[in-house]
Amino acid sequence: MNGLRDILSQGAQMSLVLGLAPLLTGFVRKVKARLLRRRGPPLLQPYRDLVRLMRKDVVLADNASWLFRVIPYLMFAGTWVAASLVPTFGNGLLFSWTADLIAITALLGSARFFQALAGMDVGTAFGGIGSSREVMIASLAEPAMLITAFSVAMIAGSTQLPTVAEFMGSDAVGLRVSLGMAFVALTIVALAENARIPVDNPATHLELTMVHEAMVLEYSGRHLALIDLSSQLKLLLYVSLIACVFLPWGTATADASVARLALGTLVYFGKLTVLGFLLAVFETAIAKMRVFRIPEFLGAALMLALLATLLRFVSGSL
Amino acid sequence: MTLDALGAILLIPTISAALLAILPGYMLAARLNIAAALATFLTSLSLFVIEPTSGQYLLLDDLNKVFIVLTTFIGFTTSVFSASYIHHEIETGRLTPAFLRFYHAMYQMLMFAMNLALVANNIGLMWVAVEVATLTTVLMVGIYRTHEALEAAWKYFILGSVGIALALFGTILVYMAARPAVGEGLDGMVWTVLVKHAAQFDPALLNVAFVFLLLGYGTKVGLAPLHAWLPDAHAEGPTPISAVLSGLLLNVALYALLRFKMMLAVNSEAIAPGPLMVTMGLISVIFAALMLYRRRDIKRMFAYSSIEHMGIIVFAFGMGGPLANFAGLLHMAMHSLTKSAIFFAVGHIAQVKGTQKIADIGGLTTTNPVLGWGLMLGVIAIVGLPPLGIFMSEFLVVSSTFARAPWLTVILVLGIIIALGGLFLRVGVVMFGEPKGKTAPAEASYVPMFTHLGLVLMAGIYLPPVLVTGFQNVAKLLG
Amino acid sequence: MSSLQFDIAHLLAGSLVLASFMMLYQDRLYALLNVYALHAGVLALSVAWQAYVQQAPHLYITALIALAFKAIIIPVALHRIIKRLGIHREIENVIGVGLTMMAGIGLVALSMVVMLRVTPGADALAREDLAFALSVVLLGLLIMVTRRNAVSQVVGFMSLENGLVLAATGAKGMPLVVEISVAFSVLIAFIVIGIFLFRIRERFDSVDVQALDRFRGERR
Amino acid sequence: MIAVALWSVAALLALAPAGVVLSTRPRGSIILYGGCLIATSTLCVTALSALLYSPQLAPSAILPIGLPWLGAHFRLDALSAFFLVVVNLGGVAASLFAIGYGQHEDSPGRVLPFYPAYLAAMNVVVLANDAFSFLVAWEFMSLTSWAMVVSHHRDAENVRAGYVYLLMASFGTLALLLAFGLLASNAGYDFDAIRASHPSAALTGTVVILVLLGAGSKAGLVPLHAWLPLAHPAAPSHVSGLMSGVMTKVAVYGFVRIVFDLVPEPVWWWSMVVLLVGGPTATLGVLYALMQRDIKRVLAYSTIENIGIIFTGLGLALAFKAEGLDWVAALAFTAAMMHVFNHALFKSLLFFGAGAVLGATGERDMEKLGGLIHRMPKTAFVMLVGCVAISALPPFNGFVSEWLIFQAILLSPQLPSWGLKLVIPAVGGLLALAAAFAAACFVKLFGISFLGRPRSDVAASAHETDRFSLTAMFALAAFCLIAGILPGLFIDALAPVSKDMVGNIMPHQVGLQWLTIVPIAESRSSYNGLLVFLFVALCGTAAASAIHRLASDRLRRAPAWDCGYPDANPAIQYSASSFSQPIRRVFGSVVFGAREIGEMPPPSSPLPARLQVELHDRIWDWLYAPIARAIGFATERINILQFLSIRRYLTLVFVALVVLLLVVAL
Repeated sequence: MNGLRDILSQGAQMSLVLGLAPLLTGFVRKVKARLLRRRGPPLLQPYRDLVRLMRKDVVLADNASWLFRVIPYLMFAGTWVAASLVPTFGNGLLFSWTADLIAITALLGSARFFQALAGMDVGTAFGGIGSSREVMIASLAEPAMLITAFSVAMIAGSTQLPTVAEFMGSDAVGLRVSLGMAFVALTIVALAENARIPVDNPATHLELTMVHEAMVLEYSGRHLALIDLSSQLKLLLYVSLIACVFLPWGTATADASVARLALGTLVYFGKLTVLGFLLAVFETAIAKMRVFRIPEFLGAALMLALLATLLRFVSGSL
Repeated sequence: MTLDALGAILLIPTISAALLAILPGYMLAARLNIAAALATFLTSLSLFVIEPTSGQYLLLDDLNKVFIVLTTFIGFTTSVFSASYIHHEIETGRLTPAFLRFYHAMYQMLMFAMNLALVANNIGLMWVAVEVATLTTVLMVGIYRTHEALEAAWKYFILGSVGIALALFGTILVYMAARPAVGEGLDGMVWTVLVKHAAQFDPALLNVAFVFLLLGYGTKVGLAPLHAWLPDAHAEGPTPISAVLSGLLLNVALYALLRFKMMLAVNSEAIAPGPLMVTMGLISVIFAALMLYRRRDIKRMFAYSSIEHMGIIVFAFGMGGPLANFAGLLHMAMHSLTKSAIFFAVGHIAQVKGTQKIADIGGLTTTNPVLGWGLMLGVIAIVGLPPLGIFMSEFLVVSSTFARAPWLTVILVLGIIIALGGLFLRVGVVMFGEPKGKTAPAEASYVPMFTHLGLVLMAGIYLPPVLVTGFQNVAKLLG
Repeated sequence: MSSLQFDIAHLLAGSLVLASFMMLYQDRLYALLNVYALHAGVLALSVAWQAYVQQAPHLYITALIALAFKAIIIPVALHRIIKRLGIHREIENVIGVGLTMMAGIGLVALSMVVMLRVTPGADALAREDLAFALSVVLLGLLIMVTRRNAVSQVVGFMSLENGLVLAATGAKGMPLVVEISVAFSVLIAFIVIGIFLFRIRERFDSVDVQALDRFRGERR
Repeated sequence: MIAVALWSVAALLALAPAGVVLSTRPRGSIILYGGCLIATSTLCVTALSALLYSPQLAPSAILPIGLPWLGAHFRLDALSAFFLVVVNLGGVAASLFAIGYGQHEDSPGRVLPFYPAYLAAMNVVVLANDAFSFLVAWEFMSLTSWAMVVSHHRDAENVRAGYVYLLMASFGTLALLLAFGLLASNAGYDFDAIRASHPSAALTGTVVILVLLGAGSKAGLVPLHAWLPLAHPAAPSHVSGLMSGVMTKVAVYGFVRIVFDLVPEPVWWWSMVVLLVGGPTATLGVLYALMQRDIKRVLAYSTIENIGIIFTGLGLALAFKAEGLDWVAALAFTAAMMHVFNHALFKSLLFFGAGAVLGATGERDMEKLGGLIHRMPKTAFVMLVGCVAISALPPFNGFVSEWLIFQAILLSPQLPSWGLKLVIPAVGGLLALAAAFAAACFVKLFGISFLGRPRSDVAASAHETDRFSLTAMFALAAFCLIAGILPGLFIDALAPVSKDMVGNIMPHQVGLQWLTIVPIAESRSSYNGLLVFLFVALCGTAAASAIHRLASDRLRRAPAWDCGYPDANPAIQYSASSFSQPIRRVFGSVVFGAREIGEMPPPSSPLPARLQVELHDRIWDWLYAPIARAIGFATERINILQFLSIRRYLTLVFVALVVLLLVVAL
């Protein structure tokens, strides 16, 4: 009985993230448009796009290999699993111990690995540009992410997100300078990883500025749909990650009552709204930077994260 | 003195020398040479079975037994090599039969002299033997009559004579030191008697004596800075003689030095010869190692490597202690075998390629695989790579001295690795890359070379107990 | 032995050192040869005296060899060679005579110091003799290394060897002395013949003038 | 048990001379490699059973060879058993691969005799139980591999590579020799005796430094790595695989055996040294790898990176062991050992793949490859697996070991010493960087050489490699996956090793629900490769089937879109060096002193625009070049002594005499 319940809640989690991801993107777009005094696309536009793409034929470049066709599914699956492992409405779900923070980072890493390969498969100049820039960004963003994970884990004494969330929720934490740094670092990483302004512009198709779009240039139809979906999942993942680590209040525990779970879900929606809004504001407020400014931006994140780990001893020894 | 094995190994060379001096026809002479050497070798082998009693003039003990056998053995193998070597020299007309008659006679004379030096129980006799050996080799080094050869011989001659003189002075001093203790007359020079009474000798005199002996015999050993004759003599003389020089004569001189070291080891007040030997050894190692890099003549290069190894050996004996001494003795034996094997290979290579210039030889492993890999194996052995014998001795030297004298040992190790770098730098050119020079197949006698290398390989893996016990006893005596 | 015998031996040995010094400041080849003849003569005398003192008749042979071979034959032969090969008559020193003399004195002092440390256990004559012999040897070497001229270098070597014989005879009852002196005479003969055969005019370094600046098998 | 091992080693040694004969026969190589295959698999099975069923037995044997009064001692304890498994797993794979690959070897006479001897040497190193046999085998290993490095000797580069290699190898051996000299000074050469002895702290400190020099130079720790990227690619590919995948592990074994086993309790500053070497090695190694365009050289440099990771793990183990936290030490040590195993797997795999490419195209230069995934699909597949595994991405094995090392790093706050408290997270940061770079590096390797369009005719006309090679590579790939999804088994198998070395073991893993691995406690951290793998597989297939059924599964082929102006010329594609250009821009100027010289002709002129990039190995410029210059200078100066006149030589003698007399007189 209990096992069934666990499986149910786990399944709920997976379908929840899958369902919410396009909505979040749509929401951010909408808010951005509003801030720019445009009406903007309807909230549900992303879903429509997805469905339309799904229906279309796939137009495959002549010398695209089998890998090119497999990669979208791999990316989607990896991202989806990663996203569903981050606590959203409830903690300590059945499989939440399958992978900890580091493993989640690595899962996203493998998704990116294949995406970069996909960019090079057809053998076009743009794919190459995209991939090489992507790995350059990743080679800084991923360590920053990991080190942030270190600092959080050293404070919370665990890399298990549920445990971290509980610890953060408890009042053992107090306000710590290293936590603040970790938060900033994580935000920067999130921006970079999701190809948001100022690192990359999801809306652009200006050849020389695009990174993420250049990689998926050759994709079409259902493949493109999956890739879009997985990037939306990624965005959701990061948002809910920040939510669960830095705003851990209100999440339910696994064995809580259904009502409690429902409440947790509502709280979660609330967090998403707030963070999504902030993201939109930030994106409209700031300008896209040149590709070779990005390393400095991310380097700052790296330094902050490292500082956070080191300062942890100072504050820890207080 | 009744004729026992000791007498025989002196007599056989003398007689055959006389025969060879009158015998025309070089083919026959070469065969006789081989036969005589073989006979000497077999007689020396008998020393392991029946030990003749040591008299006033000749003696046999653990120290020289092994070296007698080694010397006669290498004398034999070298004579085999020399047979095929001179055959080619005659064909190319570098030597005439007349010279060859002289050459063979001298070869046996040299054997006689070295055996005498090894078995002599009388330091005077030993000195005479070493002088005779020097003179004969001088004559053989100059045998090609080229400017370089004559010059090398002359250099060798002059430096050698000075060395001889110093050694003699040392010998006289030893006698003077011994006289109060053992009385006048012959006893004062009989080594066994000396070493028995060495404790009461006048230390100051002994010290001075050792200085002269070290320099005198050290000149023959080729320690830097007394080495000057050695490279040219090796490079310009006929290759069999280079083999004998490096393989045997250096050992004989070193052996003489060891005899006196034992004497000092007994006398407590005398200065320890260690520091002197260690210093000269290290100087030789570093010096020779650095000299290897700029060599252009392959024989001269290996001559310098001989200097380096003599340095290692002297260092080992200088440090003393059972392990180091054992290692020194082992290294002497291994170096003789290896270096002579190398010279066998080099001799044939120089004949095939018609030059000794490293720059003109290339890709040997392609053109003459057997010779090439033979020399390669020899070089691998000589730089002290396993599983060959020299690795064992170097292992023992370094590991047994490092804890006692860290910095000295570090210097030694540096020397070893610099030498390795130098040798492989040059040998790589000779062995690999596109073939250079003539690519005629070699009509060579590989047996001696590979016999030596086989022995060295065996020693690296398994040392026969008889050798071990003998060396260990000597190592104790050497203090 | 009586003090007189001792003094005479001492005197002879000392004069040998003196002769070495004389050789050290010669700058003409012929003069050098003559001094060397004198040197050998003194050696013969002292050896003979030792033979008489030690009642060792075989030493007389050594003395005889010294007299006949070294004091007469060799110098004459060298005179001939010099004439035959037309070798320069004057000797080029590497360093000035004055400096050479200073060095020589230093060497003598050194040998004295070295030898007098020896415990008087060995009898006085031996010690003195050895001290002188050592200084003669060192001076001989000094001559060899300070003269550029082949013949004078040979002469230096021969004087060095005289020192050895002096030491050998001074060592009372030393066996093989005669044999050794004979062997050495042979050696010297070799050298002299070598000079003649190889036409060595100027230096040891090269076996004839044309070969002076040949590369030694190594120059590129 | 040890008898079986020694007999198999003897068989290998016996194969060496046979190789000389076989090299002249047409199918000789097959026979020889087959023999090696049998011998190594016997060894592998023996060692495995020893490790799994009787680890505490540690049978030993003494042969009457080697040092006369000592004899050759051999011992098969858990550590040796584990490394035997690693060595011979590599050996089996390489031999199998070589049965196919070795047939198009142009000069078999230069490889066949040395190959079995090389395998034997590595086995003996691991088995040896006294200093002499250990060092003999150690140096013999270098020697035989050197012979194979120079096997293609007509290329001067290879000869030079061999020269540098042999020089560095002997340097390492001599360093170890000195270390053993110290250890033997009060115990003799037998390892058991050394274990029993109690040397002073200063002595052991020196020993550790010397061992770090000796084993480190063989393993390729920065700055002693210079030889590695030269030598490993020069050898035939299966040998390169062994050198990179296995021999470096033998070096690690040497370090572990001496530092963890022979010398008593560690001191914390040792670990400091090891960490400060290991971390930078990891990052620098992979940065260098990223800049290369020769496949095998990329792989060689990435070996340096992985060695850095392993040594970091060992450094952590030392630190925790020194501070008495042996349960964490067990974690770190096990992680390091797992990485040893994993790296042996995927590095061999990758080198074999490179060998297959080399055999098919004759090219090692990525700029001349491309599109191979169409012509060598199977090879491409296993290479992909290898690339993912070595980039430390789940669910493959590379990730597990790095994850464990990270877990150990996260426990550093428990250490009392402040130095370590602060250094270890920094090193963790370096490892994180290294992991990210590794991903970039292998995206480049696979993407440039296997994806895209062929950049040369040879690449266009390549063909799939032979059966044996494929079998070997697929087996290794399978191992990579298994080790990735069932790490618990391997952790438990390693328990006896860590018990012997650090005195404690990780918690028992097999039997936890869903085969999760839990290094310390469930609440702290856990990872389940199996579930991750299943989830990804399920979601992927589910999505695929759902979309194909519900939406559409139609597909059209068309020319590439490429923003509207596609270019038929393959040269338009990103090349290896252009791919790494952004990262070079970011790090290059600091690490390599990279300079980009571009010449842009004026718009009218027909000249092509050029861009050339200069990279410098700073360590080479700053460490090795000066030494070489110094030697050159010294030899130049001292060489005068060859040309003096006899009088001058006599002066030398004279001076020596006077000096010695003065010494005696005063």
